Amino acid sequence: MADAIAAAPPIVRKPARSAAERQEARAALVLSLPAMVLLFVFILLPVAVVILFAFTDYELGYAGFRFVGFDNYTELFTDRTFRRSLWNTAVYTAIVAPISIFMALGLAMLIESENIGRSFFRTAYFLPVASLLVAMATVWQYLFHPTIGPINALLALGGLPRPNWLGASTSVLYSLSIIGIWQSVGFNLVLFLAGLTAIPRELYHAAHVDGARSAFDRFRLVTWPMLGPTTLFVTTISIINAVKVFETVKTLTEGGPNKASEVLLFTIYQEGFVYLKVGYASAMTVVFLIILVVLMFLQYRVQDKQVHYS
Amino acid sequence: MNASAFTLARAVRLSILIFGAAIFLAPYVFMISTAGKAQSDIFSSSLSLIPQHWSYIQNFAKALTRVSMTRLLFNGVAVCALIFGFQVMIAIPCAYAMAKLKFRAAKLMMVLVMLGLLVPIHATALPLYVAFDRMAVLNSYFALVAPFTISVFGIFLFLQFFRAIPDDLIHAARLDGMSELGIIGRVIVPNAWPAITAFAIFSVVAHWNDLYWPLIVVSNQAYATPPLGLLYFRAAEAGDDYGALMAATLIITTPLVAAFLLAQKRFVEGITMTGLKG
Amino acid sequence: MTALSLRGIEKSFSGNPILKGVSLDAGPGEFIALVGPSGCGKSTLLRILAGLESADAGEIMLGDRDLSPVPAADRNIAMVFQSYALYPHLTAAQNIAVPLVMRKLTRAQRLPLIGPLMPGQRKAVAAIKRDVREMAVSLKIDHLLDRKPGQMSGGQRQRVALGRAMVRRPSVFLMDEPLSNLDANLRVHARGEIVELHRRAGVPTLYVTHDQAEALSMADRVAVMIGGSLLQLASPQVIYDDPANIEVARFIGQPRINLFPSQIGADGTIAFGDIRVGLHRETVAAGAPVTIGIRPEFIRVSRSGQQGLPARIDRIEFLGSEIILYCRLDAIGETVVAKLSPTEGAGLAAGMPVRLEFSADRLFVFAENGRRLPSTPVDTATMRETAHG
Amino acid sequence: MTALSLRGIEKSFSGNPILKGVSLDAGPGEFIALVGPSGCGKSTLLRILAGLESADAGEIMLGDRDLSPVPAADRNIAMVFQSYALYPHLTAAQNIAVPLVMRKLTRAQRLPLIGPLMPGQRKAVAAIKRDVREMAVSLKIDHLLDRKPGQMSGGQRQRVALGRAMVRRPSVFLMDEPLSNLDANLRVHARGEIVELHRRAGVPTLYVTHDQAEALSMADRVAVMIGGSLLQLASPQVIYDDPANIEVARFIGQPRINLFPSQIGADGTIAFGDIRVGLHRETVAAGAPVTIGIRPEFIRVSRSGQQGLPARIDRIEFLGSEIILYCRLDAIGETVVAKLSPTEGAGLAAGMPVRLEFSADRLFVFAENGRRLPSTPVDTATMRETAHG
Amino acid sequence: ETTLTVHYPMPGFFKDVMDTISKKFMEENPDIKIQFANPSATYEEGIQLIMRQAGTAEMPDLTFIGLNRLRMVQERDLPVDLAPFIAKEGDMGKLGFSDNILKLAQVKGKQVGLAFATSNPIMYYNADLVKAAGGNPDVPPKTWDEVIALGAKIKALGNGVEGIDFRWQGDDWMFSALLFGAGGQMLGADEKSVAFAGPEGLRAVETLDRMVKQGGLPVFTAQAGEQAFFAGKVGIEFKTTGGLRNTIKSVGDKFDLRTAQIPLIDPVKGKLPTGGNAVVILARNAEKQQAAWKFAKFAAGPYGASVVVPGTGYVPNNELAAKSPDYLGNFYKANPLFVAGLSQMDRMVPWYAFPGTNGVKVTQAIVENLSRIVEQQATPRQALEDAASEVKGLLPRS
Ligand SMILES: Nc1ncnc2c1ncn2[C@@H]1O[C@H](COP(=O)(O)OP(=O)(O)OP(=O)(O)O)[C@@H](O)[C@H]1O
Ligand SMILES: Nc1ncnc2c1ncn2[C@@H]1O[C@H](COP(=O)(O)OP(=O)(O)OP(=O)(O)O)[C@@H](O)[C@H]1O
Ligand SMILES: O=P(O)(O)OC[C@H](O)CO
Ligand SMILES: [Mg+2]
Ligand SMILES: [Mg+2]
Repeated sequence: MADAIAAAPPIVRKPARSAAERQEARAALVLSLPAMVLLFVFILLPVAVVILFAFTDYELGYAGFRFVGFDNYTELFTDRTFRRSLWNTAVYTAIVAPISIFMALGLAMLIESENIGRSFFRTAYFLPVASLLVAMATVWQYLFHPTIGPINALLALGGLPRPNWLGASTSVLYSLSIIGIWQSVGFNLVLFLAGLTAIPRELYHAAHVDGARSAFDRFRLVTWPMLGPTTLFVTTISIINAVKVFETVKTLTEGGPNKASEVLLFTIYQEGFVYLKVGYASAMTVVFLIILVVLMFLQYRVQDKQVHYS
Repeated sequence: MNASAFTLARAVRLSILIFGAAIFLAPYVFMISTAGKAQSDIFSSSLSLIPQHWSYIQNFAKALTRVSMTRLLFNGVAVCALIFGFQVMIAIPCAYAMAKLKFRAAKLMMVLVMLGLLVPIHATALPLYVAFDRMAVLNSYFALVAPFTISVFGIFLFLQFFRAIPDDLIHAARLDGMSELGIIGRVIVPNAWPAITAFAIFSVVAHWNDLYWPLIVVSNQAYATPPLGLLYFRAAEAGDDYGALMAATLIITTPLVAAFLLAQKRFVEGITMTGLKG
Repeated sequence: MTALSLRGIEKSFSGNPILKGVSLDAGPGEFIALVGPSGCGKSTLLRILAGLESADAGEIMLGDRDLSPVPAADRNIAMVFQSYALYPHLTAAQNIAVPLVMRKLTRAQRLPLIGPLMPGQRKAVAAIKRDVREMAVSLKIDHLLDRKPGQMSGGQRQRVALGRAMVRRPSVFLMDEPLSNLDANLRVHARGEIVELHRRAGVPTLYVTHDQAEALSMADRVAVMIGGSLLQLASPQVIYDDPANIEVARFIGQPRINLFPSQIGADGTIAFGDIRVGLHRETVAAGAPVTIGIRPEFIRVSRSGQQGLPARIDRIEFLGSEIILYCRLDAIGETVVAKLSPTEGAGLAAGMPVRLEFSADRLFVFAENGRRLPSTPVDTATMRETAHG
Repeated sequence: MTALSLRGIEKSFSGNPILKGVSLDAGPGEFIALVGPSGCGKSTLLRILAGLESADAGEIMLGDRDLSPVPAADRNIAMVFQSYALYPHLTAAQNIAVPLVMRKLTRAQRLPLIGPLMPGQRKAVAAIKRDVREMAVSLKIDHLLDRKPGQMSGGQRQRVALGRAMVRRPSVFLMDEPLSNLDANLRVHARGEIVELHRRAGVPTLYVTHDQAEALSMADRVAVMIGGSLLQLASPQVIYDDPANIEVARFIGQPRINLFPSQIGADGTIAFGDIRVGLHRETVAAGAPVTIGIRPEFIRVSRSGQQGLPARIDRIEFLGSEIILYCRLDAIGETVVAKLSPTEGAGLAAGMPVRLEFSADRLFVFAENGRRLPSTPVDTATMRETAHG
Repeated sequence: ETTLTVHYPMPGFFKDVMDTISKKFMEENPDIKIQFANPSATYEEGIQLIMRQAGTAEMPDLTFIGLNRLRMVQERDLPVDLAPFIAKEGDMGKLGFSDNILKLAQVKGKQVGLAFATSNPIMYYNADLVKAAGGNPDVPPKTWDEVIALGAKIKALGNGVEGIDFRWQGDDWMFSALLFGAGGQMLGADEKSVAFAGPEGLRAVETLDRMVKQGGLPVFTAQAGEQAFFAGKVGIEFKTTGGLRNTIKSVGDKFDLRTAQIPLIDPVKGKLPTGGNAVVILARNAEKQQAAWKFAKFAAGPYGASVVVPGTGYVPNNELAAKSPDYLGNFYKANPLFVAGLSQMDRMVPWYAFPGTNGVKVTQAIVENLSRIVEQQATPRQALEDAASEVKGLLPRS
């Protein structure tokens, strides 16, 4: 018996793992430290302040404030504007995010499979991203003008009805969505173009040989799955950007008419900076963040499971 | 494989692209045409793209002389360069660690990054403004740059791209004696050029065009960025003179378009993972 | 059952000519092994054939159909890539199934959600599954079917790549070193499977390999490509025993053929040691330099005796079932490599003096430009007599 | 000059044990070939050694330094990856230079613009360039130095990967099938270069290969790994001529060893045809089933004569310098594979009746659990006499 | 030497004006230096900026605040009380500051600023369209009925021409023009009850409703309406006289632009809201306050007014400036378009500023309900009642 024990291989411990892994973890922490410190200072800390504000009646311009517990939150529940704003934001996002993603993907594929005018097309679709909205808002104002606007002029030529794009509460959200799509397609396009370069050519060759005759087959077989990480990124960012829509609303419609284009960030801005009720706006911000964090995290987790990395 | 042959599919493809481009460019046609119009020319009932009174010279002269364009462009370049430099220096190592190294905090960091993505600058502007005021750093490049040195967008973007780089490549680099920073500089970055270029484009465009934050922290014209300048210009000189406004917009947008034209070549010469078998 | 024929295929990369007019005919159901030094353009040729790369010149015919304008996906060619080119996001089973799915299911049946609702889809999918499994079993990867390429060893990936090509019934098979990462036993097994499949399918097959045993044992004909040209295309036996060219002789045969410089004697024969060969049907000037070649397995080594050339053993290499001897000829200082069976090699050691006997009827003679000069042994005894006489 | 030692390395992937306690010692400057069937864990073992993967259990020592806590970058191990893992953005020259640049230049000297201004940088860079070129020349890729991996053939890439590992002076060499994509001549050449380098460097080397000739000819010792365990670690001669195990015998040797079921006779010997072997130092019950093995090269084939077992030729495989015969034994119907030299094989054809003679002293006997049972031939004449007597 | 930091909104209107005034001021007061902070685009953004900067080193010494937002600033106790300065000055009337004018910038009796630019709503019209529609451009409509009838005729011209643009968007100012014009009030005297939902209010919203139904008032965004008018596609436009200069520039010679008084629903009791802004002193240090007062007085004084009026279209906030030929006496003769605003000065009453912290929200609620009328989604009565109950809920409770 004793012999058997003595003969047993002497090593069963596993120092290899912990030591090497500790080393790796340390390197990882060092590499991410600057980012995390800045993230803390410039994002988390201010957010903490916002959370704190949400429990006060702080108003801009007043020196002091009172803690009011959850009053701001209870008020929020009955706030018609906030609910309207949530709904509008959801509708806007539901239109802009998917269309801008698929349009960008389609355009990216078309541009890449075309060998003339690539630079031109890339630039043409990207231009809206590079443009200053303050100026472009004016342009859109004009394009969408119900009487002197070129869009309606064209529609009139075709004998079609001429909507009151930004003026009517029935159409304003869709008009803003059109501008939103116009703005974000180029953005997503650039990301997809970058993503496409990482796909090994060999896989397309294999797909050809395997009989993927149509471009669509090759897309299904190679491009789409290999673009997974990019698509996940684009989806996440598109949703976030759509939810954060603000500037077009601010410059073009001020949330109107009759709250028809009231969106979350605009409402928060309005409450905080126009009505100056920082405490209440903070509570809105907190709710806004909670909803989004939950949503995004679910989206990310679900989609990430289906994505193939390297 | 015969991409140059003119087929029906190609005709369809080209027409879609051209049609789409026409729509996307329509606002610019209007913009360029407006930049050449006198104020009384702009809003008229006739759909004329050709200015009636040719006012390009006046409008551009106005845009170039009434605000200090060189100063604005210099500030824009300086601010964007500083922001971009810091962002990549800080985001790339972090994204690399999250994508390719095993450590426990990675999950938590992912949550923080997602949270960071969601927080709009509008929400944090006030506390940051107050803090910057207390530190007496308003009206400085520091105030313009500091809050953007961390780009959660960048971290997330790089994270997604780095994850596609084969592990074997990193393993080979380790065996060749590279430190983790060496791997980032010599292996990750060269193989993620398209992503970095895309990020560069976004970062530069976003901060070149940012109006919200400069408006808050800058009240001294010496630190004004191009859009802020444009705003003063519009406010001060143009009012509702859209012609001059469009001229100014063209002036500050052109550098971006030029930069994009240069950068987008990076997408053509994309990296393909041909060094590996299997 | 159609034949494949390549005519004058040319290709250069950025000005470097890689293929310099390759022509080749493969009969219906013929198995051709394509061998050649690394970088000579074998993969390029296969890729051109598959339609993945376009040739600068030349013509590819399958039966009497010109393949040049046919896109790769429609050529119905199965190919094993040297780099495998597996779809990293698909499991082994899915990888193998791809060509079947692409060809056996209609476009509608392939759609993600609607597909399964299409008539006949279930049956077709079940049939594909069965085929994939059968294929996997025959390549011994059936336990890996649910793994993705990233979770497999090199050899396992290679077998998946092979399975993906073999599962189909194409009109041409192209295989680019499909067994390079397999161990010997598995390789023999896979060889058998490939030959079997090829026999059943009866389509022209081009098989690139660096393993000469593979090339010689599997192929109906072997094509030797060196420096962008096809130097010889013949049956294994002919390639080995009757090389057209010094380059072919040097390339085929392991260990490499022994080559010695020599020249044509005044009497038109060539002497090497105590043997002498004459040329037929050749008019080569006396004194012209030639090269003599003899393969290592045709050298007999004896420890004593008077026959053969004296030499000294430099080094002995043990290869299990055979032994390689490196000897230095006492007379001319050249190194000679001989291959012996373990039995023959028993008792030999480095440094030992030996005598090397060459079989005169196995001697090759090559002209200065590398062309093989057909030769026959000349009875030395007779020769000597005539000389004396 | 330090020895490498692995103790009880274990590793599983998602619950599947892949390495089941591998222990191995490589002396300073020892060259060990690691062979085993595809998927047995060879690459995994190398990766653990290199520090790229962590073992679940076990210990790695280099000299008396425990490598476990040392990160991969500091282990100073050179490795050729099975997948090459070349940097796709660097030229061949740059790829090969990387390990030198990393080790020979200071951090400052490596900086892009400032680097060249640093003292000594130019000289160091020139030295590196020289080393890289030398390496490239020896691997015959000097004409490719400015190409990126994407513009090279498979074999060329593999040589760059090999060059990158060989250009350094590491404390351990790990090579994972570094020559699998090279043609025979180049392979022999590269083999020579590796052996030469190894001799000069004098560091422990682990070399994974599927080419048995490579393993047997290059290695000081061969490690046979099957099913996650190291079955035998011994010199090539011993591995081949004295396998410890039926699995080792079956794995090593090409064509594969012939195995026949048998059993121990009442007299404790084992009979096979007209030969008979006895066991030493073994107590195996009479009647116990055993397996008899004989390698193909130890079977003599005669067309006539009375010696040996009658058989019929099934199939003949031509491999150039040798001929493989597949025969069926008339008596038991088993297939026997024999390996002949071309001379011996001349005149044989499928369908011919032949007689097969087995060398009794080359017979292996394996117990039911696979363990080799040392045996000696028993003179059948004597036996018969005693039996009769 | 003292340096004053001055902040002002809407530089499109005021940049030139401010530059001219400050230049002149510095010439007259070499010991004081004026330096401008970045101007804000709108009144609201200006207030935001001030609120944010309150108490920080960035806070300007002077700012210009919309008249209806003075109350909000005062509630945060930001403006310096000007009463002591006025007391020291003695007779403000001498400088052209009548009591009426001083009152415009008082909150609950406290003098928080000096009105700088004042405006009232006027009618702009396109004489060419009026003529085409069969009207007489020299006799502009005097009552809302006439306006509506004329609008209908203009609309009937077709070709995308609209009858009326009424700038109801943005704030409650133009609603006030209708309400006050009918003799109505926003809130009761106690500031706790809503008064605009009475009969005057009803007539006001009904007038708007009729403009939509009969007068050819389409749903326009603020800019769209203005742009359409510039383009000659709208017959009659109602908006502040402050936009006159800009309108003249944008119209150019496309058509014959005219202005006239805005009709009053009740010509007798009817009043009009005063738009515009007041200069407010924020400086905390006495020396600066002294200098700031000098500047405020100068800017709001006759010289200032004589610069503001021609440059913008605002009406003079200073009686001296309006009458004295040294300042604007001759200007109006030469520029008849500017006369409409001037001629309504006697009807100007303060733009009502709502009490409590929800002031801005209240105006927003009113605008939203107006939009329901313009979009014809609610009857005038219904919209008015909803507005009343919403506003009631937003008023301070105690
Ligand atoms: N990430 C992984 N997840 C699960 N199983 C894995 C993973 N990586 C490797 N394996 C399995 O581990 C076993 C050993 O793999 P390894 O690559 O070490 O084999 P190998 O001996 O090098 O084979 P080959 O000769 O084919 O290269 C294989 O069966 C493989 O399928
Ligand atoms: N994209 C390219 N650009 C330039 N040269 C190339 C390119 N692709 C291949 N080559 C060159 O063409 C030659 C032929 O390549 P190919 O891959 O056909 O060789 P191969 O015969 O398959 O070699 P191996 O046996 O090593 O796989 C090689 O010398 C290679 O360097
Ligand atoms: O522009 P003002 O100063 O005349 O104010 C008028 C209101 O803002 C119009 O809604
Ligand atoms: Mg190849
Ligand atoms: Mg392996």
